[in-house]
Amino acid sequence: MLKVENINVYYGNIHAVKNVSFEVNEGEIVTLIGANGAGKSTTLKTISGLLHPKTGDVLYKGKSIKGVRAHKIVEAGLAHVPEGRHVFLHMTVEENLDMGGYTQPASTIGPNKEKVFELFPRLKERRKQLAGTMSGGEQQMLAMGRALMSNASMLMMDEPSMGLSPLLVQEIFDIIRNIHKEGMTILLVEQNAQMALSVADRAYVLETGRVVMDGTGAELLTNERVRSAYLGG
Amino acid sequence: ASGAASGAAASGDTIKVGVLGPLTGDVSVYGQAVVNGATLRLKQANEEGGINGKQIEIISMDEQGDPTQAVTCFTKMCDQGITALVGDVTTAPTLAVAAESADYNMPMVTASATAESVTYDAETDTVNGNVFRATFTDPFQGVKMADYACQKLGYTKAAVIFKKGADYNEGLAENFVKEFEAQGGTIVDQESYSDGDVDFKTQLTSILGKGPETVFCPNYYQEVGQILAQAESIGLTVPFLGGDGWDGLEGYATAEQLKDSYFCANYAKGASADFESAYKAEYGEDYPNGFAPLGYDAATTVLYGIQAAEDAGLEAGSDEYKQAVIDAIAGGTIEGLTGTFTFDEHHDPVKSTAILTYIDGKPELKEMF
Amino acid sequence: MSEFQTRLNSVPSGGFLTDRDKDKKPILDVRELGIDFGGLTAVDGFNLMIGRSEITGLIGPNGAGKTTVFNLLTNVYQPTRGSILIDGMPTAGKKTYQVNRMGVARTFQNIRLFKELSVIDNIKVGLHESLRYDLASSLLRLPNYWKEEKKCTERALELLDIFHMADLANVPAGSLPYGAQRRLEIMRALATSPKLLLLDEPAAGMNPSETAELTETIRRIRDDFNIAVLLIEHDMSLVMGICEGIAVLNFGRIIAKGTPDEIRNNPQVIEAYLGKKEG
Amino acid sequence: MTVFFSQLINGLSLGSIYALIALGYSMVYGIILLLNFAHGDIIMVGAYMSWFVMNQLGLGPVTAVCATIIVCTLLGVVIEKIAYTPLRSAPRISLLITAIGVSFFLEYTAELIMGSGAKVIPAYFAPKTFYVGKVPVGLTSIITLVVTVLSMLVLTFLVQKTKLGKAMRAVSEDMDAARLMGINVNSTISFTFAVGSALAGIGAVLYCCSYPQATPTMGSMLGLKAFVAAVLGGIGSMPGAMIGGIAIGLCECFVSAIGLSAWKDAVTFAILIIVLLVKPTGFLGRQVQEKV
Amino acid sequence: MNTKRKTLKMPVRYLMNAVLVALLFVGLSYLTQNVLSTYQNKVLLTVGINIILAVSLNVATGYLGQLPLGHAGFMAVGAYTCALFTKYCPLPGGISFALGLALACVVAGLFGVLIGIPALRLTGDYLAILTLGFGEIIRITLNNIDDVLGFKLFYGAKGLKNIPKYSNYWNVFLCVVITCFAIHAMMKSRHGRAVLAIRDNEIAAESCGIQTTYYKVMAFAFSAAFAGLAGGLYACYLGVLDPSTFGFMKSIEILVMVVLGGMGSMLGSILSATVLTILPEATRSFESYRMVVYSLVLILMMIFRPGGLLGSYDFSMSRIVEKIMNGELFRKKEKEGEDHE
Ligand SMILES: Nc1ncnc2c1ncn2[C@@H]1O[C@H](COP(=O)(O)OP(=O)(O)OP(=O)(O)O)[C@@H](O)[C@H]1O
Ligand SMILES: Nc1ncnc2c1ncn2[C@@H]1O[C@H](COP(=O)(O)OP(=O)(O)OP(=O)(O)O)[C@@H](O)[C@H]1O
Ligand SMILES: CC(C)C[C@H](N)C(=O)O
Ligand SMILES: [Mg+2]
Ligand SMILES: [Mg+2]
Repeated sequence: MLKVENINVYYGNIHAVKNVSFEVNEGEIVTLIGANGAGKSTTLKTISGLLHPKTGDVLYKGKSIKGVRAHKIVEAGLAHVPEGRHVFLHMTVEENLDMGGYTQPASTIGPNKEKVFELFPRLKERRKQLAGTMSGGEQQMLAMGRALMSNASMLMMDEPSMGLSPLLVQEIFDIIRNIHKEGMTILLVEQNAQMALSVADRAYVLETGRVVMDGTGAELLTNERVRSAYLGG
Repeated sequence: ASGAASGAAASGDTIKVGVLGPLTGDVSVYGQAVVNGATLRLKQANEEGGINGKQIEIISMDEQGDPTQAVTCFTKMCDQGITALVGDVTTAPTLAVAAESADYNMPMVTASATAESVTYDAETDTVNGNVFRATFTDPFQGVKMADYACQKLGYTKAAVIFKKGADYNEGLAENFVKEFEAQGGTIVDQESYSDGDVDFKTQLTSILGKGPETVFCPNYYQEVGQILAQAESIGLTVPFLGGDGWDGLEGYATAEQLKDSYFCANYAKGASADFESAYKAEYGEDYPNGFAPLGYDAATTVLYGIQAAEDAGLEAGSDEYKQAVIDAIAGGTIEGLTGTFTFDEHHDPVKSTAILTYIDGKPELKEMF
Repeated sequence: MSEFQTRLNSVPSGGFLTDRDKDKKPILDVRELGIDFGGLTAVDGFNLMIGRSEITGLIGPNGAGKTTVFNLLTNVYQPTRGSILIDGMPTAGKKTYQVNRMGVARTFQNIRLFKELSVIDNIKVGLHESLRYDLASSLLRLPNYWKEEKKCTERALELLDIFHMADLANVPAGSLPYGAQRRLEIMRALATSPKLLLLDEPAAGMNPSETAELTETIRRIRDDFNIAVLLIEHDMSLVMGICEGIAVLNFGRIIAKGTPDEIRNNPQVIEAYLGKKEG
Repeated sequence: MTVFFSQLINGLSLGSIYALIALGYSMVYGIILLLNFAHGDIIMVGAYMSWFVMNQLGLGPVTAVCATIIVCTLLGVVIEKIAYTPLRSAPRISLLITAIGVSFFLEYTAELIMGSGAKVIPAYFAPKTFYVGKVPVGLTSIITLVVTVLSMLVLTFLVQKTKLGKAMRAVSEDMDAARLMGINVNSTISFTFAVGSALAGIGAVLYCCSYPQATPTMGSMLGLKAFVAAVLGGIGSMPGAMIGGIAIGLCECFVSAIGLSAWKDAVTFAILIIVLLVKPTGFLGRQVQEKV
Repeated sequence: MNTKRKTLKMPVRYLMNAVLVALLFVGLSYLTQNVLSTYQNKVLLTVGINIILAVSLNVATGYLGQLPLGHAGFMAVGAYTCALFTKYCPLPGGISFALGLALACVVAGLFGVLIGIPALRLTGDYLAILTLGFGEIIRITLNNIDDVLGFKLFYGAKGLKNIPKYSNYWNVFLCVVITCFAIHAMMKSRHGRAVLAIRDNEIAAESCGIQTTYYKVMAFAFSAAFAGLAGGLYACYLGVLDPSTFGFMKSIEILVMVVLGGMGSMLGSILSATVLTILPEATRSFESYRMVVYSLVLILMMIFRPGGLLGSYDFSMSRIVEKIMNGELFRKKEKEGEDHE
């Protein structure tokens, strides 16, 4: 479904991502874990077209999407929940969701919205509140809900559990499992390696811009290096 | 450094004359007219074989109507060794240049700066020895028009609309009001506007409400055009009066708007066919407004002074030379397009005023007054 | 029973004063605090008392009002009701900077560093109030300018050393990795020499091992500077790890207070916040 | 009394011109938060266009109007593409300076080509004055007012209700997020500039109806007034721009009417300042308290 | 600061910069007296005045991060203050000029406070328009004040004349140095850090115990005061004043200098003020094309160097020397660096 072929990404002269390659197959949950500054977000931004790799290539459904502008990629059905939420602060919850469905025909927006409201009742309560005044966690929910509005066939999530209460973290991961069951392909970036690895089919470990390890979630969960470095013990 | 530099530069067999004015920027309409007029005159002098065989070298610069630049331009000219200056055009920079040129005792003749203070400093009651002007002063025109309005046109109720923050307009208005009242007339309303305004309906409406017999509008022709049109649109149809700033107004206002309007001018259109055709020949367009002939006369004045200094065989650029130029002008009689004139003790020209009116939209000389 | 013990009991839902601090004046004493945003009541009937050297946790579901409580304690928002005593002094009507000078420093949920300033300058800004020289002496570079600036630099470097960031002193704060930025924000807060330190989700975006490190740091801060710490956190490993007392907020009201163990097993809390299989 | 009402009319017609221009200004500001100093100069170009078509080519007013609006629209888009697009990620102030640069460029180029003398623009239609009681009401004033109100309504609808409008707001808030929603940021911005500049074109025409002269610098003061109007009404808000424009027009007129014309601008600014101090984001500007 | 690196002691740094300034002074004086023509000297003076304007505006723009569009207003206040004082002051030239300039600073500074207090309650473009408004009000007032007061003092558009022309190369240079040093000294102190902190994040700054309003107003007043100084020098350079000089366009002109130089870079402001003053003079021969070129330069500059000439880099002689001492490569060319540690 998605194939990343040794991409290199720079910020000016900072070499943030170095020869990273990995792939995500139809219907998989794949997770990237790694310390702060490892290059996880950069990788996702590159895939969704916000950044462009200097070298290397990105294939989505077999077609190269290297250099394709971000909005085209979304239309192609690849949605991205950015790190740090990036909800539209001056818009109401509902307007934010509408924006999520921007590429969709008006007819599908209504039903989708209802689905999202089922997943996040809090958003339903606050449908008229300005996103800017919502709590960190509420904004995170909104960001996820917004991405779910674009009937995407693949979803990339950058630290969705960040700043969420334990209960919600569990819920989020349940949600991830559910939408996955419904056939969504998912690329997940997480700090909460424990959770991430337990839902993931396969995982890659990033360190200072390089893929240093990969394997099934289960393998990595038991891997010594991973345990010490990312699972805190 | 200055004296030496200019002295050295000036010697040689050409006589350098500076021509300074705003060639770009808001007031460049006037600047270009003046500079073109002056340049034309100097070129003609050269064609006539120069002064005692010496050719005139014209050094013209653009000061964009900004005093600071005007002064730097002026000093640059001095460094290049000019013996006299035609300029500046608008009052603000002219004042700055005048203040500067005093240090050099550089003969300068402004074609168009009309503020009294350019040549004569009322504060200290001193005349700026080296500064002359070819045009009327604001007070002079204001008074003239007031007298004409009362004595010849028999108006007793007048209103005034003028641009605030521009000495020319203020100057004319002020003096018109004083004189008109002195003559026993009443000023029913004084309205003003500020630079960049395009809407005068409000002021005109107020004036309309006061029911004057005439409106004195001492502004420059482009604005006057707007004012007349808007006056008509709100039904203010009394005749307007103006100053030399009106020269060039035809084309900006219709015949009926101009009906029975009078203005005083240095130069009456058509007075010198030669000049007008020469200008067209040189610049490919009709002379834009009354400032072109004034520039021409300013140049004539400068040439007159230089001629005298040259005849005396002084060294160009030397202090005696400059003084000679100044003395000659101060005592001389200039045969100009705007009439034959001499200079009074304030270095202002003494010449009869042309009063013009409009016959179906075209300015016609009514009489000298 | 000490005077404060009695006061303590008089506080509706009690507070946290370990034996260490039983008979010392509490650093924070909040009574019936509340705020409304338009129709929404974000915080209500909030009572809390904290001893001089406690590490207290403030947890609760998203949108419960935790950050808002911080904003109230620092007068970023003006409370609609209730009173706050910092070290016995009321903060009513004070400006944020005055509250800080009373001894309350904080970090922010969404990091707020001076991105374009160097790391060390960020800390020096924190030291601002402790520097005793006026504009004149800095314009004329009078001796006490030099003296104070010297002191300031040394102090800043000390702090940096404690957090092993001395070598980053001159890099712009904005270009630091996420974890380092959070630590810097804590340092900056400490630089204002507070008596009470408020941390809003210090471990957010950190992975477990980084969190473990942070846990240690916080404990050390308490010991070295012996100040009280009130922290918001969703990472239970951190909260349960170091907090001596925990208050649980839900819909703006405190639903439970107690020791980590009490909280961990409080059905209400599990229901509203921790979830069944709490990790 | 008649005088009072006449002044009221004057104020309204002047104000509605400011308003119309302020609308375009606000539009552009709304999307990339750029104080587009070149906006007034686009009007200037439009005015010359009208002059050129009617006076030089001798074509009819209809052609002139169309030509003017089209030229302004294109100019606006071109400016955006050439001068502003490269600065997407640059600090706002650099963008501001670029805008100033563009403004200078247009003015001085116009001066170079057209000369600094004013060009008189032939009337688009025969001026007509109705009398309501004794109060004269110019046909142009009526047209201007109507057009302005209409544009305001249309724009408000566009921004608030349509998909494109939502896209605009999204872009102006967070471009990257907007991209992730599948919004084509560049074309959205270009479209906004097109609309804003088209308004400038209409503005140019209506302006020339009331003040039929074109000079290279006519745009700068106009742009400034529009800026003030937009801010007064709450920059970025369409109805705000409308209200702001009218308010300033009325204010100027009545200040002059009571004989303080010399202080007109000073008073206008003073009022603006007071309004801002009472309501820091203008009449209708939205004021969001920062979530800490 | 970094422990291992060799660094210079403060006194040494200051000595070094003092020497640098002295050298610069001697060099320039030699030029002015022996090489430069009167004209070029005049240009040099305007360069000096513009440097002060740019550097002072930079305080409000670059350091405080606001966008004031009324700088010319403060300049006007200073100019008229100094002009009137020196014109009517019986004291001998030198003294009355010094006093006049001091007064110009003070009065302009007061206006800075007066305008700053309300203005700084706003931010961004609202502040911009508000300062613009104040600037215009000042100008219009100068135009009409005489009519109101009923006596001749400011002479409005007629122009205030007979201002003693005290400004010369020496005192302008001195003022430039003083300005740059004062601003530098302020910025490199707790006060300066507070200002920068406010620019980067006001809420955080306040929660660090910084009285934000106070420091905002202070920076604003600082900026205004030195604009006043420049105004004073300008008045006594030209000898005549009229309000139209201090219009909105003047403010823009100064802003352009600051941004082109690089926000928050003092050296940047100095350089671009110099360049932007000399460039138009150098291109006089182009006549009418010259302004078109100027505007193009402006646009291209911003497109290809959005951060301005120097971005926020600031020259530091001692930093360079330290680089050498530590055997690090030596890149930055040096220029008028009088004002840096
Ligand atoms: N806008 C930027 N400009 C310069 N450098 C950047 C920028 N964004 C990220 N970087 C650098 O690129 C590297 C990778 O950053 P990235 O955000 O991808 O890491 P990450 O794995 O997402 O970390 P985190 O877990 O904190 O999100 C880091 O060293 C970071 O400093
Ligand atoms: N300025 C404001 N205007 C309106 N509502 C607000 C404002 N600030 C906060 N709220 C509301 O108050 C409630 C509490 O917000 P707060 O940020 O304190 O939650 P929180 O406990 O910090 O949640 P989280 O753990 O997700 O950060 C939320 O529902 C939020 O929407
Ligand atoms: C050319 C004219 C605009 C000059 C005007 N008479 C003045 O003195 O300013
Ligand atoms: Mg990341
Ligand atoms: Mg929070």
